[in-house]
Amino acid sequence: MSITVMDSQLIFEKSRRGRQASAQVTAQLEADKALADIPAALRRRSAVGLPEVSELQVVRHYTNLSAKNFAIDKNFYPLGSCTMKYNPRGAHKAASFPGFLQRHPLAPASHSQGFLACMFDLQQMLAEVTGMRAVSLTPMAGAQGEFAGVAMIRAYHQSRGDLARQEMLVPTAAHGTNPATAVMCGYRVVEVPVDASGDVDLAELKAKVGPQTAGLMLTNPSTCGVFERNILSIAQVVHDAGGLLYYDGANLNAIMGQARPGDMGFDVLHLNLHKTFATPHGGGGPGAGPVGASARLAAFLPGPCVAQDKITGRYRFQAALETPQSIGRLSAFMGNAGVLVRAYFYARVLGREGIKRVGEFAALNANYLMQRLREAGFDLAYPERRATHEFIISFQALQKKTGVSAMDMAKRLLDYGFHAPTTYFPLLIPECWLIEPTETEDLDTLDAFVKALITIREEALYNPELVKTAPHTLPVKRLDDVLAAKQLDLVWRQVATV
Amino acid sequence: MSITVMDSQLIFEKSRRGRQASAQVTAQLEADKALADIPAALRRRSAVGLPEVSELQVVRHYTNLSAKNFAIDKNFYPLGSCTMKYNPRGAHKAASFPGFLQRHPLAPASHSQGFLACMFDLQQMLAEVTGMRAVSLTPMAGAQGEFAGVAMIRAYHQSRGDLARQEMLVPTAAHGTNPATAVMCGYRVVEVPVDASGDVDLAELKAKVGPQTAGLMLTNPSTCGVFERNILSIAQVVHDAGGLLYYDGANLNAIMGQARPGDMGFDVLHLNLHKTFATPHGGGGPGAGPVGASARLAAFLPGPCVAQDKITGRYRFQAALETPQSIGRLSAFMGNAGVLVRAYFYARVLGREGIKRVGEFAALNANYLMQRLREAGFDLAYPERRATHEFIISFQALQKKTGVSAMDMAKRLLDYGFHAPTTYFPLLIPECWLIEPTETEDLDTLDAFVKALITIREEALYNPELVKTAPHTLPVKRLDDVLAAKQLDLVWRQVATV
Amino acid sequence: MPYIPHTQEDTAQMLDQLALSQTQDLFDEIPLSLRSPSLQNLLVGESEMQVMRQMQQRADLDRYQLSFLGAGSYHHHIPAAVWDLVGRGEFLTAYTPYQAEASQGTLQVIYEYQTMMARLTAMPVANASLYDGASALAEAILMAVRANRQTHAKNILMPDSVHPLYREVCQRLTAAQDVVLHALPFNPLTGQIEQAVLMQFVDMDVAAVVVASPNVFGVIEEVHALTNWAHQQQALMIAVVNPISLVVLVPPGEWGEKGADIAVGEGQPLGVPVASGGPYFGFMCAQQQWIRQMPGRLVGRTLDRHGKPGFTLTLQAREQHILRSKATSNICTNQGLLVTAATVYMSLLGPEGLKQVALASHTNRQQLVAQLQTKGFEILFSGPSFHELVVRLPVAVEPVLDHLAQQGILAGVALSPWFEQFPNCLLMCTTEVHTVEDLDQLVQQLAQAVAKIAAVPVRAAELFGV
Amino acid sequence: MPYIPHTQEDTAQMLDQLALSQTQDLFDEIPLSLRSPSLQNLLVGESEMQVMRQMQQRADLDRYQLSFLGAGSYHHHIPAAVWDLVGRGEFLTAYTPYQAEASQGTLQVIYEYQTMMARLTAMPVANASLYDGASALAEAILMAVRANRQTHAKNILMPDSVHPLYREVCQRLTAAQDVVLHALPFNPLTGQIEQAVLMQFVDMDVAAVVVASPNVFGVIEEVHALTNWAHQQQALMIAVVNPISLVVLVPPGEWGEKGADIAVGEGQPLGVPVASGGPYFGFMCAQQQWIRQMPGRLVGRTLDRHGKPGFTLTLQAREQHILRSKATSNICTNQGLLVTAATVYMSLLGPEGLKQVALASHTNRQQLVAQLQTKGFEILFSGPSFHELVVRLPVAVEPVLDHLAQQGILAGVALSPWFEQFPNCLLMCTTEVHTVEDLDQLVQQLAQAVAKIAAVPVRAAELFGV
Ligand SMILES: Cc1ncc(COP(=O)(O)O)c(C=O)c1O
Ligand SMILES: Cc1ncc(COP(=O)(O)O)c(C=O)c1O
Repeated sequence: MSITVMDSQLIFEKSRRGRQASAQVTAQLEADKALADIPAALRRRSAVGLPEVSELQVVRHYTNLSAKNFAIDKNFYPLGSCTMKYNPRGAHKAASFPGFLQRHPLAPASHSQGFLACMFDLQQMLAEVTGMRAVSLTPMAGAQGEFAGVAMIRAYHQSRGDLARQEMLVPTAAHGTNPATAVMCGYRVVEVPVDASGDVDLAELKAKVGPQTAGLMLTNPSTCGVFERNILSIAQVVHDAGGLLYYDGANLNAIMGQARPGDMGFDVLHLNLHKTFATPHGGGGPGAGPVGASARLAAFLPGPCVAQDKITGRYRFQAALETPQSIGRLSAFMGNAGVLVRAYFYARVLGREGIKRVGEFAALNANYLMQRLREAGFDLAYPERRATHEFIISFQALQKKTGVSAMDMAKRLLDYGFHAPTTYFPLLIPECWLIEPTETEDLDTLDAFVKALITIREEALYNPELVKTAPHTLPVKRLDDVLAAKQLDLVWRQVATV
Repeated sequence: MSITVMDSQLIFEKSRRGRQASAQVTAQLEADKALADIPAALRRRSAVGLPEVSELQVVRHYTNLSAKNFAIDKNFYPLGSCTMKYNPRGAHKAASFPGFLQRHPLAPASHSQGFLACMFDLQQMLAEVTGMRAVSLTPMAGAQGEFAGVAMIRAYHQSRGDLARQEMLVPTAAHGTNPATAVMCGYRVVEVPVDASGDVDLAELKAKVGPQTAGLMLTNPSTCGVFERNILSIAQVVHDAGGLLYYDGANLNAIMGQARPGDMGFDVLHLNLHKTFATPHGGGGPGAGPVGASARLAAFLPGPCVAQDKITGRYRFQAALETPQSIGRLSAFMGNAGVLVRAYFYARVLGREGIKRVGEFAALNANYLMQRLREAGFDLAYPERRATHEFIISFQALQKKTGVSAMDMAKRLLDYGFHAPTTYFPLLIPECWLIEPTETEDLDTLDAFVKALITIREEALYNPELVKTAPHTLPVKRLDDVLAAKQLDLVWRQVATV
Repeated sequence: MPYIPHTQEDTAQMLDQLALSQTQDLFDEIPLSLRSPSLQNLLVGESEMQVMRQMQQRADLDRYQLSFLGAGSYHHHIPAAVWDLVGRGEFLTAYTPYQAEASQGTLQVIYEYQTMMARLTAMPVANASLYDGASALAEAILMAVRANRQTHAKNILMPDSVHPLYREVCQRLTAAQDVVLHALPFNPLTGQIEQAVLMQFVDMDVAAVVVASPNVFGVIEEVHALTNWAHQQQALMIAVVNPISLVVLVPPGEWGEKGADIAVGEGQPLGVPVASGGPYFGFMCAQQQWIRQMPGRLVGRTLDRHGKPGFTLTLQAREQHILRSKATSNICTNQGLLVTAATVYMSLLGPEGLKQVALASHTNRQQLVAQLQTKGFEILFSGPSFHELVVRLPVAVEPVLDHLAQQGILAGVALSPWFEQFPNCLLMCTTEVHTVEDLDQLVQQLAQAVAKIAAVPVRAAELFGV
Repeated sequence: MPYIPHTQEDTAQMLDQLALSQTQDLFDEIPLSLRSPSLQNLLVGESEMQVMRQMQQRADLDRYQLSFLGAGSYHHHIPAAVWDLVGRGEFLTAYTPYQAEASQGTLQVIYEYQTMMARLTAMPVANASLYDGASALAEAILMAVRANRQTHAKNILMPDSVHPLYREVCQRLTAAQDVVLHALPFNPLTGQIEQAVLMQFVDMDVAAVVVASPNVFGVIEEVHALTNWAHQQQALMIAVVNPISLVVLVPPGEWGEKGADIAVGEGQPLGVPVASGGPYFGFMCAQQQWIRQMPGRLVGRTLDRHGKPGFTLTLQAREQHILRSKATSNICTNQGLLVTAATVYMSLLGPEGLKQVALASHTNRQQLVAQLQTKGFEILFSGPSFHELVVRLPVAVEPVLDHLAQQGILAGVALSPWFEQFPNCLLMCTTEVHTVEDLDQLVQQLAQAVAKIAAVPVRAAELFGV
């Protein structure tokens, strides 16, 4: 890091009253004149307090800020459950074609055929990939996809007058969005434990399922990094009890092209396109969480969906009249359209064979990495299991011996230029890392990662302080999270000047 | 800097036989079949030896490499004579419109009106800004602009049968391209000294000028960072002797909108659009060096130039027949068109008032910075003169006292996040820096720069080793230039594998 | 193998390490019956070049010359620098900033964003984004229900003048939690909420009152009176606002005597292209006291081991990954990149630039209203308005829109699918991107189209059909 | 003040420091008569939004549907990643890497580029770029004249089959240094250099022989024989090559027994858009022994104080800023950014991707030739060719081109302005971007246009005029 003076300022601290990026000032109107038709009481009198900076200051500030991020474009980023694979620049460019960027969401069908054609094709492709009857693209992330799916389950039971089903089963290892979603949809959450080998405890499941069961939300492969081997039995148990099966598709990358949730008996699912379909995460979104449904749930899909007129070949949004059982709309327009366009590009470039290879090589990379780490003496959470696209290692033994925690190890890894795997998730494995290399990383990178881990373990054994106080080479040292929550500082408080 | 393993590899070292960025492979043809119509002896048999890497590897490699650069977008970059001002992103975007990017240089006029209109307007605008009769946009950088201008001077004398003029006068402080260009144009270079206050030595000039003089190449403001006060006398001396006056416009930023070379008596000039008109330098180009000519030289301008049909309003390239005296063509097509489009954008956004402000605020920033440094006790090369858009300080005294050279100071400045000013140029001031802040930098940045310089001077006085061994915070430490020239390694030598 | 770097030797070496003979063996824990689906309905993969060309051709189908569409998504000029910066790989391809030390770029951006939004709305705190304006409103309603300890009832007053698509989304997202949305009619002359109707709700336990201003017609509501009334009723006030309007209109934090409790809205106008409706972002600001009920991520400033300031996600104990079924919301991935765009946009525009955008948008509306009236068209709603307007045509809207679309002009949104009571009405929007010539062209073409349709009213749809 | 950050207070404070009352005083060393020109012919400045819209409209005027133009500038697919990377501010807004430690990004890119170009041409060294292909050839000629110690004469053999625009540039750039370019005719049947004519030059002191292969007609020359002949004559061989062709054609380093001495060419096909002719870049490779005569920048690998490898500009003693009037060239700013694009492009394509580009371009040519012949058109030149072809029409070329242009098809370049001896001839180019349908459409439209023009030969120009 250079000894720069202005390096850690906020954009507000670079502000100076009366400065502006003048090329961006598009008019020279007088407020009082222009707003004469608006009563004074409804007009703003207070200062707005936005920064007053030049265009160069903005460009320099945010360019320099960006340099403080790790990112796929710079670093190996094996964040478990997040599928940080390469985000094709071609997809970004295609989604940025002016025709797509400038299309207004309420544009008439006459000026929407290009966009709608892509969306129609994407619906079909995702249905084929997942083995579902129909797909709605509209949910804006995984969690909203879950909401749509669970709401569809609810709507289905209600449509049959089956109002007693008030419980949603969720495995203990599930991602937090699953129980949170079930509650948002009005369900009571009943947790199902996972057994020692990472599978759902079938006996427990049988004990908990019943006429009160609306359904089961399952991630498969699970967040334990293993494939749910009893899936067919599980499906049967739940279905026999009249419940429905929800598939959390966040981990689809592990099996994409190799096995399909629809074939496993799932009734409804969501996909995380910002994982499996390589759309960029953007430092926290946007995502896209399309939902797919089996034949019995297809009618309940959220809208709008795109239909093609068989005769003219023209595309249009389905009208509400055509989909009376739909759970309706989850966003003002049709969700994160630009993310969908990117996913469409990706799916088209991959095609049938490419889609199959995703799961194949995601699994190969994860299993190879797991095996290398096993051989290097790291503790696997499920040593007897295959890795899927990810796997878990635990630092519990190391922690007991040296006091160096999984978090310390993660922070130290940053010094080596690798992003840390997911830490402390799933919660049931103590001091764990969930490691997901993805299929787009090469062998040399995996080997370099193993080498770094071995080195850091040496450091933990012989110089634990070094690891406990890591990172040492980043723009900031270890940050105080407790202080952040205690002395809440969410908004910079300096009196606004304009 | 992180402890990354793959950080300093060449792209070749990441290569692996048989790997490819498959999405970029556009066909699956067999060479032997496809090339059957080409005799074997004319076909390539040897390996090509390009790197075999994945798309992610490429993106990551070049993203990480880019981070090792200083750039205007990240750093204050007061490189004298280089006018490192903000490069508007709007210009970049406008030049990247598909209509411009996809226009082929030999496209018919029917599909060129948009581009030609911009070029025509730019010709007019540059003529107005410089006070010249006409402008040709085609030279591809400053040096080629100089070539064009000097070739025009030669063509002019030749057209008059005035063949005795074989000498080009060049001040000692001139940029190296001036004498080099004169030689390329077939002239003998005669140097004219600069006096103690930075002006051309008028007596010496008078002594050297004569019937053998083809012309004088002058930069004004000169590379000494001062305005040539005797410019009108100089022009008269040269003109009286039958010579012509060439204006090196690399320093036009200092006076843009405030004074015009055409009004000073210059007969021909070039502009550096990649300086004065804010087009990006790209780590060493592309530039654009349009030439402007007074009435008597206009006929000699290089082609192609754009003309507008008065009746239809349509634009076209002038035909060779229309410009029989033109010195002809300097590039296959019309030079660095994309740079010209960017400059056009810039000129349009600035407009008349904006153009005037360029010189005004470039001078204000330079003079302010010079004054601050003067007050802080730094040695100015021309303390009694106004700065123009740049000025010179010398570290000779410091160097004598501490052994710390201007280069050491420059290297240490890098550690502070500022790019170094131009060092050791012009050669006539020992241990000098030529400092050009440009008009797009704000006061806080200038003040921070002064502060850094003061600190570094302290370091030089009290810890000279620290400065002599700088930089310390960049991806590499001080590099060995002598070794580079002695053990020439221009091409990575590892046997190609494919 | 697109985007997969493995050579055959790599694969062989890796399988070797695993003592496997083929990659298929990696899937031996999956029941055999499930393995290797045919995927026959997928096309064969194509190169970037091929797919890009096809998509370029498709995208070109959707281009037009002029658009006056608004209704929740607005055409503003986006400075070129915005997406050049936002598109940098460091912002684009980072995950949610869980590892704070390796994410200071994104985290500082969000902190700056939170500050900007708080200042723009004059509210004390802002979160790091929700999906879009509509879902942000739904989350605000759920938050208000949680926050309002004065009542256990889940009654929400939801004016009809709130964007109908927002109302639909709120209905969808809140119904399962037993929230009841009570409609509030608007005055058909002013386009504002009919305050007299509020009397009906004086005795109801109301958790929150929603007010959108400008509302779906572009009409500015009587925000002070409405806010004061809500607070008298012990109800929370939820403001739905257009961020661009806030540089000229009274911000939610200054509504009534105490200010709105929660302010939400669609962030799209702040540097995000209209792009078929997304990705956009929903913003949410609130009074300090409600912060622990806020959904979504929050970034806080803290110190590192050496006492240097830095940024980190904070108050995560509200979120699904910690609280699970007790979380304030299920939201996880949100709209980080769009927030980055908004932050850069607001920095570039600054207070003056943003004000000029608002003033020009508004002035163009005045201009358009005047021109339409000159041509004899009726403008609905007398309430003060911001940058949108409703015009009544003497003929059906659809054929007129079709006719104009054929000239490349997208003139507005037909109102009757949302408001049956307003047939023949068109919702139009002006912004700073429109020039005098654009308005002239629109009005002229509109008048011509109306004249044509009026002349052949019967078969109009066929004549100018889609 | 566009792009100027000063507030009024800033300006006042700065003037204060300078003890001046107004900025105009800063110019008091400039003679009064010269100060403050009116610049009345300049327009008033406009905002980014306004200028961008006008430029967008202008750019749209130049769009077309299909292009088969080549002749020195080629339509290839450029992977999206190329300009996303090259457009990063760190590459875009850096200067020439004078401060090596602060420019390792650019320097390593150039070192990698030099390596790639050396490998592609099979030559030992490459420089960091020249302006474009044409000026690179001119520089190569001047370099050969300096390098060839066997003769003081400045005679260069310059085939007529070299691109006529290149010949013009060479003439212009070398004439003042007394270089004489002697024309070498080509065989009108094969399109290749007429080797018999070489006999005429056996007794001349020839400094260098230029050979372009593929030449301007796309025809591949007999490079081995020509190179051996040149070397027998103690002349240097200057190869002018299309970089894409080098993955399938014998590279200059392997021409004849000793290889070419200097290889130059236009780098545009390697990731640079056609963009009205520039910025492109000229590349230059040479045998090791000529390196000190090379113009332009060179990057070398060296070590830092700690022994770590790094990169720096080297052999600067050849350049104008050191040697001044004795420099190898006046070139200073060159085409760094385009070289960056080429480096990224070559990395992305790799040997296989690049080979497929060449093969598809070539196969499309074969396809087009066959289709044109089927329609009865005559193809000129029997020599083996790469991705360009010359077809003779039964009618004048210009009205046919105009007619096709009206359909959005830019079919090729008329040959007669360059080669009077070939009236009615069209130079066409195919690359990997063309599909079977594109070729079909071209041939069909071409045949139709020719038929039309043939039917009304006289007033054709008026009928289909510009
Ligand atoms: C297993 C699992 N389910 C659901 C989600 C939620 O997806 P999103 O963040 O897109 O809402 C995630 C992602 O974090 C996940 O890993
Ligand atoms: C004074 C002066 N003249 C001429 C030049 C040459 O310009 P270019 O590098 O564009 O060839 C420069 C730039 O370095 C310069 O500073």
